[in-house]
Amino acid sequence: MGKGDVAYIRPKSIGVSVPRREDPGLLTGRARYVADIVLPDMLHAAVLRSPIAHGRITSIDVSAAAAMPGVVLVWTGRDVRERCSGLPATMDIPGFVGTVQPVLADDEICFAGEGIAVAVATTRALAEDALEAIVVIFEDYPIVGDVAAAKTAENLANAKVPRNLLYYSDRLSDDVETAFAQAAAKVEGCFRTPRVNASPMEPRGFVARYEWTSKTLTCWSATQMPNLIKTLLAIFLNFPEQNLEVITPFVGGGFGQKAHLHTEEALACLLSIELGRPVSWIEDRQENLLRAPQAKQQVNEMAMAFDSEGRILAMRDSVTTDAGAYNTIPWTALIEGHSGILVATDPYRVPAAALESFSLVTNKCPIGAYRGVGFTGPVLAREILLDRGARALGISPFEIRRRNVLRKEDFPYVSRVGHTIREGTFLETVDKLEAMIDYPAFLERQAAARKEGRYLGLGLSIFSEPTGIGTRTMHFLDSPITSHDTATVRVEPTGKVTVTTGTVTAGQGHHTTLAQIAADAFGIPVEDVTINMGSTKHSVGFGTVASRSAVIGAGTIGRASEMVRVKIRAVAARLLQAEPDEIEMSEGMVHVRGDPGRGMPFAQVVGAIYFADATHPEDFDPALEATAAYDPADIILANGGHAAIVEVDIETGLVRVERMYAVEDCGKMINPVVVEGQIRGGVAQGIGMILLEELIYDANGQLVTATLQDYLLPTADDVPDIEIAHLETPSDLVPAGIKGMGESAMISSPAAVAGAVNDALACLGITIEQFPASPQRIFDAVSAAGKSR
Amino acid sequence: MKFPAFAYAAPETLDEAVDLLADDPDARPLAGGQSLMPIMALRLAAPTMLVDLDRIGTLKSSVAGENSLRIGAMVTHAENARSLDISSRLPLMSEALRHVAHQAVRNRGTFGGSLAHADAGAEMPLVVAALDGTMLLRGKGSERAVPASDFFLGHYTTAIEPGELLVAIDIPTNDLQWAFEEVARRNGYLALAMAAVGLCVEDGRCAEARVMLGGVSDRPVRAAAAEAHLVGRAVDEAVAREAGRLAASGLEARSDTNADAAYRRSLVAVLVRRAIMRLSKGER
Amino acid sequence: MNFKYSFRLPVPAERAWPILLDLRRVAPCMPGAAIESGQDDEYVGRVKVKIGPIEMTYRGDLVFVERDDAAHRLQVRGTGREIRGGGEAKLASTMQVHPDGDACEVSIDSEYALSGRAAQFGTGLIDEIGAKLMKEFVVRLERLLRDGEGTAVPSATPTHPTATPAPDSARARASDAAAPTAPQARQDDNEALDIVGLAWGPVISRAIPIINLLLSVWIIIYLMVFDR
Amino acid sequence: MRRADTDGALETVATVNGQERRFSVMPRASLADALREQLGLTGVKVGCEHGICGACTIMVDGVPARSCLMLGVQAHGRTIRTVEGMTGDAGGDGRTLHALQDAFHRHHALQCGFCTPGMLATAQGLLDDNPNPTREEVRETLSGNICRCTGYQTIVDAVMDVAAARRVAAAAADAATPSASREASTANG
Repeated sequence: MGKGDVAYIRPKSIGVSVPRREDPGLLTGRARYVADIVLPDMLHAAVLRSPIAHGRITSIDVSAAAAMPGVVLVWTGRDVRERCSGLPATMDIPGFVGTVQPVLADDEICFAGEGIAVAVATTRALAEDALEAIVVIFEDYPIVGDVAAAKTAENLANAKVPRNLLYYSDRLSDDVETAFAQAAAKVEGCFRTPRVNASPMEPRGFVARYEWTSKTLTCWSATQMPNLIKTLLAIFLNFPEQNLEVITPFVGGGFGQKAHLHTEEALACLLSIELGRPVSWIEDRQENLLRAPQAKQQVNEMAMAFDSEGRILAMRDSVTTDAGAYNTIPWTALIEGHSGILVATDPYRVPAAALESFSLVTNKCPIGAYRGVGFTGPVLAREILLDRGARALGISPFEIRRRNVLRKEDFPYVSRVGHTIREGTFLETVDKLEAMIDYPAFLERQAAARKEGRYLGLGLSIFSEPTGIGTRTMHFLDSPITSHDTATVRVEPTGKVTVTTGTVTAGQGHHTTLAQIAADAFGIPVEDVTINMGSTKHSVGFGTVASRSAVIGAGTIGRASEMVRVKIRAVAARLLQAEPDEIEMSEGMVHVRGDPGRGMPFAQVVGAIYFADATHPEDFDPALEATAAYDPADIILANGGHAAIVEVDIETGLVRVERMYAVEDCGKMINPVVVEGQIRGGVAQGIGMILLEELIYDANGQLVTATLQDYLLPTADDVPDIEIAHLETPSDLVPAGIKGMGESAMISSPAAVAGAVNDALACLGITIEQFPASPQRIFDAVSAAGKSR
Repeated sequence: MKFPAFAYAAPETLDEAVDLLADDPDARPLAGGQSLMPIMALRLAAPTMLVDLDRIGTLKSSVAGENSLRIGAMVTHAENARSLDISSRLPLMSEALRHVAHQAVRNRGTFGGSLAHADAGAEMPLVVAALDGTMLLRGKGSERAVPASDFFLGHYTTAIEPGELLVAIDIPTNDLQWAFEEVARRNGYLALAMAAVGLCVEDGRCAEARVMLGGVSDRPVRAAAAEAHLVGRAVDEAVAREAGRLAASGLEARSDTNADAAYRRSLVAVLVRRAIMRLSKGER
Repeated sequence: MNFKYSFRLPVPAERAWPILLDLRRVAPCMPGAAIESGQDDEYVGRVKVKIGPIEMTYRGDLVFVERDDAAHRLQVRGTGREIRGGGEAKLASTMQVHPDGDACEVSIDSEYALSGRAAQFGTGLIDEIGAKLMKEFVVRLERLLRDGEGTAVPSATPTHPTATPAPDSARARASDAAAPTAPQARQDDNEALDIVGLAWGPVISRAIPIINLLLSVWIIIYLMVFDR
Repeated sequence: MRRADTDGALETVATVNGQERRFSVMPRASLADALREQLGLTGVKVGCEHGICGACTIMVDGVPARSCLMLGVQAHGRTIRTVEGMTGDAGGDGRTLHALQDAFHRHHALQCGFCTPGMLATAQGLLDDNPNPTREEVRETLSGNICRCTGYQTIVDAVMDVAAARRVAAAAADAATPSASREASTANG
């Protein structure tokens, strides 16, 4: 059996909105997050963060700090360097420049916020006091503040990166010029997505406890990838992996930011090993804004050519990623713009495309994963250009999409970059959105509002989302990472089922949704299943990232369950005088197919296997426990679309999102309410990214939006009600036809909101291509258009 | 982001509080703490002692006089928002209070604390400036009254001298009709620009006008030219627009990453016009 | 942030230049600054910054880049480091006196930058304050130079903020405020600062401390460079 | 006068979740940290420590307050209710979800759960203040609490649901005995 095999699961509780079993603990404050972990003798670490964006430490004096009350240890980069030479991140493809993040910088400092010293004390407050007593003198280097400066390579942002270029790719270079020459309509733009912070409500955190007697290192981490960081810590700290455990308590949101190995995590381990006491590092909000992986900053210079019917003739996209000072682990800078261009043409028929990507270093915090990473920028550029094409050709934004989306007859369709699209409901999505919005009614409303000097706009976005990311997808994205996950399924003597999985949860509800999958695998009630997760001592896995846990959960649990079901069928066949392949399980019974009367309770068959030797066939292995791996055989593509209606007050520059619409096709839904929760949360983040959120660095490389007073996260006032419709196109690569969907709204809803702002202002001849569309930017655009009153 | 270390005292009387502040120049009064605490969490402020005013009853009482209200410095925004005296006699303040932060902050944040902190983007300084309020200051063996026009001196900077406490605010009632307009990045946040406009219209003409601006300078700013333009005129769209233009023209507006000076000036013109039009239409 | 300012003096450059170089009288223009140590062209100074509750103390290294008595040009560079926490305030400044018959024009061109928590606070609020007060500082410097001996008595009448603070009104305020009294740099300049401040009346007394943040380094340069 | 030096702890007595609690706390400790560390009430979530995110919102003397912007020593003589006390509110048995908690559960109004304790306190403050809110009023009040997971809609649904249930209960109680309405509405939360 191969890791891509698909076990049969008949949906029963799959598809039902089962209320989440993890809620009571969360609702009563009884659930424990990493900051709630208290261990005997535990110490607290605080990291001194560089105030300068680029330079070098000429002298650092920690003597005063080390002498302060409650302070146990103060380390600089030099102390750490002896123990760990840093966290290397590279990608095994030609031309890629890897980088090494120092755990604490002891030579070149490449961004403001980079750690340069750490104080460990009996309380966090005392540790912070100690940081203030550390005297550092810096030598400044010239600052590379943005990709424009980086491209000139007059100065280097990171001495280890020649020409500031981590990677360049002209992955696809069709001849598009001919198409553009013949085009009936050409549209182009330079679209800038903001540098943002995923901002989980719980900042990062890590507790390390080294026990010298057993040489074991036990870690508690607010992470999405416990197994990955366990292995990487073992390698980078040269620590025996079998003695290293990473425990994941409840996690207060991740969204990709917690899907990395962070320098502070390695640091906490080193400190605990050094001191022989538990060390807790709990990030505060300002650290999170300064140092947690940032995201999304791309420049997409995109152009599209259409024939007179509005059909796409060609697309050109040159994407530049502002990667910050280093590659993050494990994703590297490729995760942003470069992976973005690889799906830039989906889900449309694009006969010719020229796609290139630049990944450049600057003196800013490194970028990493954040929900929809890479895809958001190109999708935004593409969808705004489609709207412009529609305006240029005088057809509706729905119609131009209808004329270009892939249709049933196109499947399987191989995109110009070689992505095989097996199925999808792209056309149905366009129709559905148009019906939900009642487009004619909107046009009337829009016209009426204009007469009153009010500016309404409609924006659309159609997307496809590679989900259940595994080896195939990562290779397709030019990131040759091989991965697999496992689950262990055990049927207990009383017929209850225990599942242990390598995935973890940061609010996605796996305790409930994975139980629904396992329940259906054995045809038993969901209450009879318990999911164990959160320790690397159990299963292995790549982590909860990239819309993969539903797919991976179903794949692994399905395959492990099948190994156990074989034994149940064998015994049941004897007891029911039937052939094993006639036996099936449903409604808590094990019975002959098509004859529920000829069967016995699931618990009875299981009990017989445990306790009644006479029921066993020859050479029967009664172990009702199996561990299986799963790695999807190919990219599992979900699809859908978003629409936004906004009103722009051109006098104040304020934008109000009136309503949002989402159509989602993630195959068979496990738990519809959970699916809708993922959509709504992602849409809120999309609104934030397009209207509010922006990490602003000044000319001096200083982050000037270092508090939540200045970094504006969307609130209940900024996010409207969201109307959701579902389509279900099952995948044949995943048990029960399940697909992933966690990122869809952050891939596509920003494009819809951005398109709506542009639509509202189009009548004034205004285009907005830099985001967020802040009141200041809208004011500037309106003034420039001379329409200001 | 833990607070730096400080000593703490919670006096029961005003005299005790003033003595504590007089004894230690680096001690700071603690009112609602909704502005001071964040600055301390960022370690931009490290007072040697916090003098908690929360137990001093006299600072928490308000008195309605014949022609004015005296509001205790430690009365919370939430209490003022519920006050019938304020809603009936200082409608401008009631309207502005709806823009002050969020419920949990209004429950702790105090009127006096907001004035003493003097954030350029805060609503209450504009309100007392617009209504010609008077700050009553108490020092060790000294008492003085400072009119709003002399009280706000710049960012976080007021006429309160070291060792002095703001104990109460006198706000005279008036016969103007008031409207308050604000633009912030979002509800409950500090204003990018705000306007408080008071008009008295007699037989169709504006007999008296008051136009005060906030968030655009480092302190509340009076738009005298706009006021002059309104007086004597029948208020219509054109007059309102011109008043807005005059309020903005020549205004030395602040500039930060949220809003540059030109944008703030343009907001002033819009907000003043909108406030005037609301009043002319009799909208509340 | 860049700051340029120039003003005319009714005296020839030859008379203005030495006054400009006389730190005994220039020093009080920069309340809050104190020299800790130094010699030749390397000095260390300290400055206390106060903006309402916000308080930061910087320690400054100062380097004399160029002093051209013939051209009446002076270039200095300095760095002030936060005493608690790692923030920095950097400044590079060029001051020149241009002869113009029996009058002269003094021009000041400064580039300053902040790092650390001050820079990270309030979307550039500190820069805004810095620019505002840079203006008031040079107004005071201009006043000092104009009054030659600097004997002017501080105005007793506190001035009030005007409706819309315009440059001229700011200047007027500063002029009312007149020159500081303390001719000698005290042991603790921060103390001196308050005395000066009070003499200046509410407006300036509240404003003064803020000046320090960005101007301290600038003035300490005077104290350094010419104390030889 | 209550007074403590920089490094001197202050004996503090407060009614916390219905019980008198004595604890000794340094002046510099925020109320959030004091409740978490001195009393082990880790349901109080620390999200930003500068008063914006609202995760640390608790009930102080019956109204919502940011516990990161108060001091532990300021708890003295006050009545404090954290999320841990919610199931025991108004005669709750301590093992049954409060009406708001139950509504959050039924409406999927939480995902990671980190903002939830603060959301619940703010929602309770809102309903105590305004038993009959519009969706817009709920959104405006909740806008002082940031949630990064849910998109807020289901939180608004949950709060509206409880408000409606209380009106029904109150009406029923009115029908029974006119005076019982107050107990009825508090008994629901």
